[in-house]
Amino acid sequence: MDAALLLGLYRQMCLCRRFEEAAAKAYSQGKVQGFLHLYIGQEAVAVGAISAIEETDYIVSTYREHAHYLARTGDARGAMAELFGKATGCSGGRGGSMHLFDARHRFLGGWAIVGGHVPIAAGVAFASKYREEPDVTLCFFGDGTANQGAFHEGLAIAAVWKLPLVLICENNQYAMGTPLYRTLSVEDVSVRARGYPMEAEIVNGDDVLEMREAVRHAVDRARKEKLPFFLEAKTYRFRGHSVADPAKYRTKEEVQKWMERDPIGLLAQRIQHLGIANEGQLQALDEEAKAQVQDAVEFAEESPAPAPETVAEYVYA
Amino acid sequence: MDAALLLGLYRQMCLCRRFEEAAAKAYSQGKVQGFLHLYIGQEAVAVGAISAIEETDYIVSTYREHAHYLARTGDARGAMAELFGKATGCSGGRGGSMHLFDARHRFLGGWAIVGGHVPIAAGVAFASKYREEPDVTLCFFGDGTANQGAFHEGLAIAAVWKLPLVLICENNQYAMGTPLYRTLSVEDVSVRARGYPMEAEIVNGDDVLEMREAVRHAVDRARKEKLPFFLEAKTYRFRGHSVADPAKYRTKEEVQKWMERDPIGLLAQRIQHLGIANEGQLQALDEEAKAQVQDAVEFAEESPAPAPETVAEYVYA
Amino acid sequence: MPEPRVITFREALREAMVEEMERDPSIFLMGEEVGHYNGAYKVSEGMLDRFGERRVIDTPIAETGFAGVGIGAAMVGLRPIIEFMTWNFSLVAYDQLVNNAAKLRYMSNGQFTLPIVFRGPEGAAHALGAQHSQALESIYAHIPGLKVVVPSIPADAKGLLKAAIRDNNPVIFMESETMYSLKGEVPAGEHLIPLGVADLKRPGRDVTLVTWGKITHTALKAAEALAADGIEAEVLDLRTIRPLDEAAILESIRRTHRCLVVQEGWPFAGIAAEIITLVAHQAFDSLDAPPDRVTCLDVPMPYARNLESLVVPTPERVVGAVRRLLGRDDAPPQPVIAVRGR
Amino acid sequence: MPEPRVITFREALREAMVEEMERDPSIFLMGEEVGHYNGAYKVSEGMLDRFGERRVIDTPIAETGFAGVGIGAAMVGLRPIIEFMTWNFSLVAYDQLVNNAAKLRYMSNGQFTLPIVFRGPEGAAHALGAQHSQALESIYAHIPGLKVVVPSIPADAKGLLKAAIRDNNPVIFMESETMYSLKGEVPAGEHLIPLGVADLKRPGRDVTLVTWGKITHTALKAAEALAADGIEAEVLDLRTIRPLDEAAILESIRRTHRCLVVQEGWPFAGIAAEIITLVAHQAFDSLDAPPDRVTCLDVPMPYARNLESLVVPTPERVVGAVRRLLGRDDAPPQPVIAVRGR
Ligand SMILES: Cc1ncc(C[n+]2csc(CCOP(=O)(O)OP(=O)(O)O)c2C)c(N)n1
Ligand SMILES: Cc1ncc(C[n+]2csc(CCOP(=O)(O)OP(=O)(O)O)c2C)c(N)n1
Ligand SMILES: [Mg+2]
Ligand SMILES: [Mg+2]
Repeated sequence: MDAALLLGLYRQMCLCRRFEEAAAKAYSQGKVQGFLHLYIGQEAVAVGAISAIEETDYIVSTYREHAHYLARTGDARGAMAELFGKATGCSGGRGGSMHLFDARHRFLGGWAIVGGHVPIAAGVAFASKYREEPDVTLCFFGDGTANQGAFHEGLAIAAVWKLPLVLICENNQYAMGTPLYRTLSVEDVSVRARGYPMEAEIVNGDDVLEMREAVRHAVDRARKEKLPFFLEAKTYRFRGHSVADPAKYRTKEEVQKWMERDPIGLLAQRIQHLGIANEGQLQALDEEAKAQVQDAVEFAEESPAPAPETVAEYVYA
Repeated sequence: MDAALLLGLYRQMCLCRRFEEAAAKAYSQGKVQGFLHLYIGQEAVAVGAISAIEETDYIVSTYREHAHYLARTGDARGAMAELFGKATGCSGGRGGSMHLFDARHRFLGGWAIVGGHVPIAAGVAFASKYREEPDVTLCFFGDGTANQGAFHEGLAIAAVWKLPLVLICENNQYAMGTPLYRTLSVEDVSVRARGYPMEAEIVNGDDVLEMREAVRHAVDRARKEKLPFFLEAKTYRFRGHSVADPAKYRTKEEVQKWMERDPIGLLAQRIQHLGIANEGQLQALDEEAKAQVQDAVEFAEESPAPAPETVAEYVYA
Repeated sequence: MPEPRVITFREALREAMVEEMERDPSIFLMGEEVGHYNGAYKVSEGMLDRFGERRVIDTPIAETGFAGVGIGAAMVGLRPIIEFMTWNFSLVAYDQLVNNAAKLRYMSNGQFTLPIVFRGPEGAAHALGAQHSQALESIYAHIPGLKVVVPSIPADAKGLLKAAIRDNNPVIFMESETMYSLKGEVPAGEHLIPLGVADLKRPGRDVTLVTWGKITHTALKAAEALAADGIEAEVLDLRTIRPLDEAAILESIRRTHRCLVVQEGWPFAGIAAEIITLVAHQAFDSLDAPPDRVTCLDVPMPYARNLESLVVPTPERVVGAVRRLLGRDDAPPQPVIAVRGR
Repeated sequence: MPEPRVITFREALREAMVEEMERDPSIFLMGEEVGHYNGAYKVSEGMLDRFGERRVIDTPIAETGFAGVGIGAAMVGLRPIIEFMTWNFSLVAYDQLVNNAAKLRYMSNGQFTLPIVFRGPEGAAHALGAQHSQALESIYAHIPGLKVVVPSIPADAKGLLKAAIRDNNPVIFMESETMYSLKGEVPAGEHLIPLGVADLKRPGRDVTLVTWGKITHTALKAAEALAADGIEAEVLDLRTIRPLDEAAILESIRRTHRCLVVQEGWPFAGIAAEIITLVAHQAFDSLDAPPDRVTCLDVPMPYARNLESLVVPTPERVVGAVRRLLGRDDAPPQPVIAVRGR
């Protein structure tokens, strides 16, 4: 086991967790506004998946994308400033929490219409194939997305055109207040893949290493054979759908049960079990993450709002 | 074998065939306009399916719906007058070939946006379940429809809500000029049903009795267990996508091969083989159908066009 | 004579649905989170407990699917209320509304009526960004076969929603997140407001502010500020965009001789353009000044609050436009925001 | 100086695509039946043979899917031409164009440009019925972030399509089945017409007919008929709806003092309303008569030819409207078609 790798993953997951805790705090202070969808509890999915791909591979995500953005760019300042609606944000304060973009790092959003980004991800994969480039596209979406027409059309096209697209369904059991079973006729979202058909695999989304391995396999296949792959990551969001949601639709027991497999806790145990680091050293990494987030908050606080005279810029090129 | 039944089916298939031959002729004379999508070659699907259901069951179809309309209503006059754009048409001349409606006979269209009618059919089935009525809804669509978002959403909802809906995919091998294999990643459209999952069956759409049995089974199940069913009928359209299409994308041999299993010819052979009727008697039935169509054409010719002052009627109730 | 009580916009909408559903078992409510979650914005709170899962139905995230289900159910005699969590999400179902709902009756020669209401909030709330902040009445009012209703106060919300539910046509009913908690007097029990009738929310003689929905309150604030300055602005709340109460608009303009339309949506081919066209054509000679409009800036909605507040119409912008309309030499110049490609 | 030749509208469009694809390997054509079938209306005839399956791509019947694929491909530097078999079918992909294509650049703070053209025929052809006969520029031109082009002659079709393909924004490019065989002089080789520039198709002094696309020919026929009667109608072909050539419109109206907009689409909040609003606001004092419009009747399109011909604008209706505008006492009365709920 590569110690540096494990510690790096741990550090990243801490960054995601601390970032969102700080974002939630800033929201309660009115410094972050609009919708804020926290990823807390799902960190192993984004961090594990993105650790398995090349920097040149593309990422397309949803409105619950802070962790995907951080795992790809490490840029806590740009993300926090965006949440604060500042000119220094990764989308200049124009996008907000749901619309993080970083063209340079091939992080292609940040989309907030459920399923609408799946065909776009297929298009990015199409472009790689068109240009005979080796890049693979990762597309993240939720369990509730599997009933949306755009999801279907994206998969149908990826299947028939054999696009290098890895579809990662983050099955966190709920679409807003709706448990999966109420809107999906099957228990596993990956059953949907059978209709195209498309290779599919179910993975424990709370185990960052399992996630990493599964994505590595899927991406290799997509890269070499130019074939799409459907990964269903079983996970859970510890918080509400957005910070405005008290999540009363879940029992304490259920939440408790999942919190016991907190992906960060699981990784910490493994690291200590392997003797790679002790609690103190892990805490130090967490402190580092906290410091980086604190720095990001200060950066966001001190950054200027977008200049009013720019309000009509970037409507057209 | 019920002789009356077989002869009745034969008579109906002849009516559909002769109706469309007459429509094509009228089109060439400029009496029928717009798009005219012929069903010639597929008659066993509509006639077999609709012969298997109750008069109170609902039918929702596409722009290629003449035969479904005739099989349900027997009303050649109303259909032909509609194609002629006359006030006596089943849609008052406002709908045209693609939009035949007959509320009284529960024939609910006649829709021309690919896949758009699938959720509507699910809604009709929903209403039957809501009112605790025993009726089942039949929804006809083509092979090319299986990639459309509305198709997916209709199936997803029918599956999770357990709606009494029988989906009949008329796989005539082509979507316009495109052979199925070029746009579908699977050979059988019914594979799509696995993703929901939904009971599915492939049936020889050129055998009216096989079609009838399959639909009877599917409808019984839908009626009793309130469960959707996916039927894929393998068939072939002898003509182009519409009368404007020379269908150069198919080889003579291929068309020839399928014409040898002309559903009307197959049924005629079976009837004679069973000694139910001889060629002359079958010809008499065909003559009857021709006469009915001739009457319908004359009726359409003599009927008045819609009154100009009604142009703005029926926009709102 | 039902006696009025003060309740919220949200409660008024719920009351309308509950009363109608009590009256007619063929009415049901369907949408994302309308049942067990009691509504994303709590409009349908308590309705699942009251009517059960048969009539208050949580849907998958499949707008095309459940909009189509509503249309099919309405074809055979049910009276669906379809909730879009917000109208932004109706765009994935746009084809169902435009190609199916709006056209069925006409192309079936009147064999079918389609008694269906599509409702939910629209427009900007607070910092929801470009994909979640759209006022979309124009793209629906453009379509013959649809009716479009946009209430501004709780009493109208109840009376218009009850009328919409009883209407035998597809009705687009647009609300606003930011108004759900707005309180107002609302008659208990039977209270119906016919579709297509505008309401004079404030009389005035110097200029007519034609408006509707949430922005009515922006117009009213502006009218107040103008009054302090001796300018009497009339505020005409259309309430229904389609059918449009042309008579009420023309009657008012012929009295005030000045027309300013105040709307939230984008300007280009928006509702304001239709109203100005009506006025320019039918009341040309009674106009003392060119008709004008105050709208959202012609840009997608930015997230940053300081930018967002520049984009949405404000009382200040309305006041400035009125002063220009009245030729006040102290009027601020027309703000010029150059948008390339426009 | 390229010498002109007479080719069809269809050939002009093809020439534009072929020339641009020869010039730039990042351009590809994608849509239903564009390849092996050579195009539902043969616009792309021969292009598959010329460029192969890699660059001329037949799609499944999945408009949301391939519109989204185009957007994704454009995000990373390709320049897609997406063909909708007809614009009627774009309604199932409306969300992709409005919520994604139109907003990406703004909400990413300009990090992405989206060089993509969506093209295909729109409007009524002959007896295609309610779902297949829609002129839809209004619902696209309403959206900031999109450009909308609607050419009327082969030369403009080539020059504008080449410009649209080179434009770095999402461009909605609308053609017409009924014009594909229209012949006209078209410069060979390099021929570019900038987006946003109107073209005076016929000069006149008595009234300005503002129009675009296929209906330009209706306006020209009307102008001819009027000329026989001593009325000189100017025909201004906008060519591009967004960006709108406001200067050209105002310049003409200030000369003729009379404005009639002639469009195919529905009236309510249509493009004509936007143009009349512009004129009423910017040229109010130079108007000698209320601005008016001739449009489709405000109904879904009926199938029967006798009804269809009543719905679409005709030279006769344009002539009548002009005569009313000029106050000719022998002018026919404004036709009143009452549409309930409108
Ligand atoms: C087309 C559309 N419909 C509805 C919404 C509102 N909405 C936003 S997130 C969401 C739930 C999505 O659930 P899921 O796909 O499981 O993702 P998760 O939020 O659990 O990560 C809904 C209904 C939307 N944004 N887009
Ligand atoms: C959404 C949409 N896209 C495209 C079209 C144009 N179109 C009409 S029929 C057709 C082919 C449909 O093929 P299939 O589903 O196999 O039915 P078939 O015509 O073979 O009966 C197409 C592309 C349409 N009507 N609607
Ligand atoms: Mg989820
Ligand atoms: Mg087919």
